[in-house]
Amino acid sequence: MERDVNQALAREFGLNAEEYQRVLDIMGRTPSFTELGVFSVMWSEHCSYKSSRVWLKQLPTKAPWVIHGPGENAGVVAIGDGLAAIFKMESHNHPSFIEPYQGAATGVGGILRDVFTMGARPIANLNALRFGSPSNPRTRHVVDGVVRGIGGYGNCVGVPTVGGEINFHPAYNGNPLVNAMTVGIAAVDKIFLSAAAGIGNPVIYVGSKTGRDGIHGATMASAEFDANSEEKRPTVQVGDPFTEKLLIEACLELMATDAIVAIQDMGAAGLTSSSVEMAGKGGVGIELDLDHVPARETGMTAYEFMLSESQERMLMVLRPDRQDMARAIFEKWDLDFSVIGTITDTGRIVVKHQGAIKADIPLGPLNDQAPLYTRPTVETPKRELLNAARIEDRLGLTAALKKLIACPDLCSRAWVWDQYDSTVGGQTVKRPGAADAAVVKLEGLKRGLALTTDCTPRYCLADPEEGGKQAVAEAWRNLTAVGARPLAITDNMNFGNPEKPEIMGQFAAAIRGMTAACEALDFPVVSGNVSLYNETEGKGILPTPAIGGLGVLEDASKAVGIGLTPWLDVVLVGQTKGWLGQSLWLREINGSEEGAPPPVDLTVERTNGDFVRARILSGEVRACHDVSDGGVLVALAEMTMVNGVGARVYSHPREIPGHAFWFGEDQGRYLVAVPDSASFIRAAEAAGVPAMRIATSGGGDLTLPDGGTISIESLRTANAAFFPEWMDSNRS
Amino acid sequence: MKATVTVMLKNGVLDPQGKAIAHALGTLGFDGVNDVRAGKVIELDLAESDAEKARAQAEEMARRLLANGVIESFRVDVGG
Amino acid sequence: MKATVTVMLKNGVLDPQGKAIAHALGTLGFDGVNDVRAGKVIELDLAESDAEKARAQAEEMARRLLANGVIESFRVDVGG
Amino acid sequence: MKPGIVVFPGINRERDMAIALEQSFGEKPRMIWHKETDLSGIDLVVIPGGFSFGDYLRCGAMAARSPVMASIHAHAARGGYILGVCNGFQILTEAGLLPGALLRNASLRFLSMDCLLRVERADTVFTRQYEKGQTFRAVMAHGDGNYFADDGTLDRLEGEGLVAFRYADGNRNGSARDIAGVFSENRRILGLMPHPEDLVDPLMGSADGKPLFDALAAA
Ligand SMILES: Nc1ncnc2c1ncn2[C@@H]1O[C@H](COP(=O)(O)OP(=O)(O)O)[C@@H](O)[C@H]1O
Ligand SMILES: [Mg+2]
Repeated sequence: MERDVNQALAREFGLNAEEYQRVLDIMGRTPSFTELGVFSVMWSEHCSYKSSRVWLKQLPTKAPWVIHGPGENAGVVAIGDGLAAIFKMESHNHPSFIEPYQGAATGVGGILRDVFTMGARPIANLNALRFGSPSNPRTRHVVDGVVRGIGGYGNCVGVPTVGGEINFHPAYNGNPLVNAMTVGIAAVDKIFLSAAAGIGNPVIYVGSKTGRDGIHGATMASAEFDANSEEKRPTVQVGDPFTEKLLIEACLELMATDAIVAIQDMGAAGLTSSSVEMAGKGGVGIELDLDHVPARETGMTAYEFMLSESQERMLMVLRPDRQDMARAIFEKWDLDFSVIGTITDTGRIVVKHQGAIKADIPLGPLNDQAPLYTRPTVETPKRELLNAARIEDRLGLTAALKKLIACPDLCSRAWVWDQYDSTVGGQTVKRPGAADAAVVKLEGLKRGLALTTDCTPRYCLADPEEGGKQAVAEAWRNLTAVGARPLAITDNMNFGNPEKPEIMGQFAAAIRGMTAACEALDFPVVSGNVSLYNETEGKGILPTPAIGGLGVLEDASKAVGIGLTPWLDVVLVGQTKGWLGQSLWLREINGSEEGAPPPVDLTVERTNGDFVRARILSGEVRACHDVSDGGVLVALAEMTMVNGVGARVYSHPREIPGHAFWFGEDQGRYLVAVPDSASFIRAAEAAGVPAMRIATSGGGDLTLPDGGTISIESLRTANAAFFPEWMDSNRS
Repeated sequence: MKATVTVMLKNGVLDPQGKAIAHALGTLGFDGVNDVRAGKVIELDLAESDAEKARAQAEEMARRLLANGVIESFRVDVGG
Repeated sequence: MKATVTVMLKNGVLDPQGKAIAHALGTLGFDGVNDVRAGKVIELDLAESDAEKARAQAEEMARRLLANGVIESFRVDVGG
Repeated sequence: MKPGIVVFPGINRERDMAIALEQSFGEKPRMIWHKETDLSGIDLVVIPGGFSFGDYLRCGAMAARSPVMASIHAHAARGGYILGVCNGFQILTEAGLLPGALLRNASLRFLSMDCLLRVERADTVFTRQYEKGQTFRAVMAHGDGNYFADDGTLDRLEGEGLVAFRYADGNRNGSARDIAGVFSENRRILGLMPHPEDLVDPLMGSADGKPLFDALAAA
């Protein structure tokens, strides 16, 4: 129930003394309990980006094809044919640890709403996941729940889950990362924004009823739990994908009319953030009467209504003369529709409940005077450059390849994507596992989108700046490898406690690296999300700036996959020096996580990628795979396993040790399968791009230069084993 | 000894299934349905023949596996 | 009046969920679990205050919607 | 033959089905909202896949009791054609228009992957453009596709030639006798779990599902 408002309560709500003083100054009086709740969630890390904003501002966000960059519910880019792609990635890390299934499911639901609230029909979902060590007993439970939750929600709403990534590392034992991305399509002239307008216009609540779910979720996401916070733990939100599906269809039906003035999903901090942001952006005021908010439970207070994070709800401002028509649409879809307020000219948010005014706050200062911190940073010390020649290869190529291809970070993810409906919609051209990026065609058109998520957290830990750069470059490379023109990215910055200078240093460095890559590659950031305080018992996660990339193919039928077919030459594009620092070979075979990660030369990256893309679009390339984790030999093995077509591998250049050449993780490289390597290599030379033939496809074996032979069947078996054996082993 | 563990969502946790069932009953013309909650039931056939011991076993199973304490509560009945 | 409809798979219909639970209980070290059956429970809060009428209503709901007679059987309890 | 697609709340493969039907029939199918009851002019009722009513309670249970179902029963009684795919198959069994039921997959996991279906008979309006014994690719995407009927019913289905398709490359969901699809007694109603409508264009990996729709369009 309501308690006395004072500094102690403010602290409990996550506001420090200085922030509370600012509240007092703005209000000119002691705020009410509800008002303090509103300030505390709006000024939480999650909603205000108080630690990260100064850094995020550095990211490049503009390009001729960008329609809306950061600041809206999702980013919007023009993709041709009068259409726009609308996309964003968002984290649900903390809830997914508490309740993996529901945490992940509601994560998917939340990001879908950010996209369809702008008028887009969602056409694809992706997810970037990081889990603890497989040997940690809790990891299995978390993986099982998260995968089921993503499938349970995505499959039911009927949006295909077409891609993503998974890493394991003990640093995520107590803090897994669940980052979900949605991509939608809308006409460029039919994009809906959240800025409220029109004094006297009705404010409408639609969707599910409000319960006491997740109250203070936004502030909780910005702090750690202590021993006796169990009681205060927010009620876990349960996702209702069926209602979400109805909400998508009803909103899109209404969006086809001219009824909507502004619309915004109710995400973190629910009714508070949606109403404050809509009115704030529109420079108007808003008055809400909570008596009209559909409630699932009895006796809810104004504070609870304003802070509830119940799922599957939206807030809209409508043209008054279209209200009845809008109501009919929502009633047809059996969804609640209620007028809960009006737009005013006061510049204030006024909240009424049971005849009393429970909150009355000036929106200007609430938004503009939100805290903003330039927190102290400390640079991550540079790591030593490893000399590959000094690192002994005790295992040999054949055994190392077998071991690598079976390890948790490189094994097949089929067990996961087999639980995700990747074909609903009937437009999926490249499904999970088929290509470096997923390819989804646009209904009725030749055009297609390429989609990927990327980040290599072990590089980011060793050197956050190179790691940030590499994450963006790898996303760009993956889009290029299917033949797509990369357009823009969304990002999800997952880091530890920003109050620690070394963590804030990681954040700042990652932003620097990302900025450099975005600029060099013409690959701006159009949306994103920040998740801080990812710590347990004082130990932070690996810095994880997950990147979601989007590219376009004018003709989706030109997309290439990674699968080899017989009698092709496999050409390695890009320069190989044999970089073993932070490689998976070093970790899995040598048991060490040492050295500096491979640097990314952005000029070379661009030259190589532009060359490869042009060759794919000319029709000459039959298969293409970027070289990343595990190096060239792992990439080649992955190409053979898709269709069960083997390859004979040639010798490597003498000046580089074999293990470094075949397993090194130098950047900016691709394997390309072509019928005629001679003409391809001539063209590469002319373009200033290093290229060499490394293998010829055919047969059912992979024959290695050291004389070793592995059947593709046995490679597949080794590659497929980990997930089913780990997850389903004790089911008969 | 038979033990029956009934697992329901805790009060306050959204029950989308119950909500949909209530709606469907309404469509079928059943009036006077105030509320519907959907849950799970797990019938255990235990070797234990002492009722109180069987209950204790079933409760332990519910806590450790059958119910998800974050969102669900459970009840155990023994007999039969 | 509260009515509880318990829906179980008929004998002879394979119950993979029950089997999986039995197996998981074994893995957790619970011995003496002879058999496990998994089912559903639907708690109805009915406006009807007469127990027998409430039971009849709930049975009708079970027959028409809550259970599928091809694979499931049901039981109704009233009270509370 | 004039097709219509029934849309229940929560259905999500109605667009896929419309694309496949339009490709074969040369015109857009009529979309029928589940509260409509007038099916006049429709020769082929198609119930697509998805999660009608969220698959809450039991897959297809609530849809099978929707207002439109009375008209669909009447359509069946008149000897009309009905195709139910995935959730559509579940709905048809729940409605008693096809025998048996679809239980949770034996693995208790959702299964999303291609599978091969064997054509059990090629003398029906649905399967005329396949050969008996031929296998074709279809997409499986379901959590409850484990076909169940009692032994007497299964024997009768097999005896009367009412099994439409069987899984030919492994029984992943646990279906009785590998059954992936069944006909009604008059062979004018077909229900199957995998999706032929998602493979009607080589760009998506295969056009193996197209003959089914072409056959219906030619009828
Ligand atoms: N790391 C980031 N990079 C770029 N933009 C970001 C980042 N984090 C957040 N944003 C942008 O800030 C805005 C607010 O994000 P968020 O609070 O996640 O939205 P919502 O209220 O929909 O959850 C969005 O426009 C989002 O794209
Ligand atoms: Mg939003």
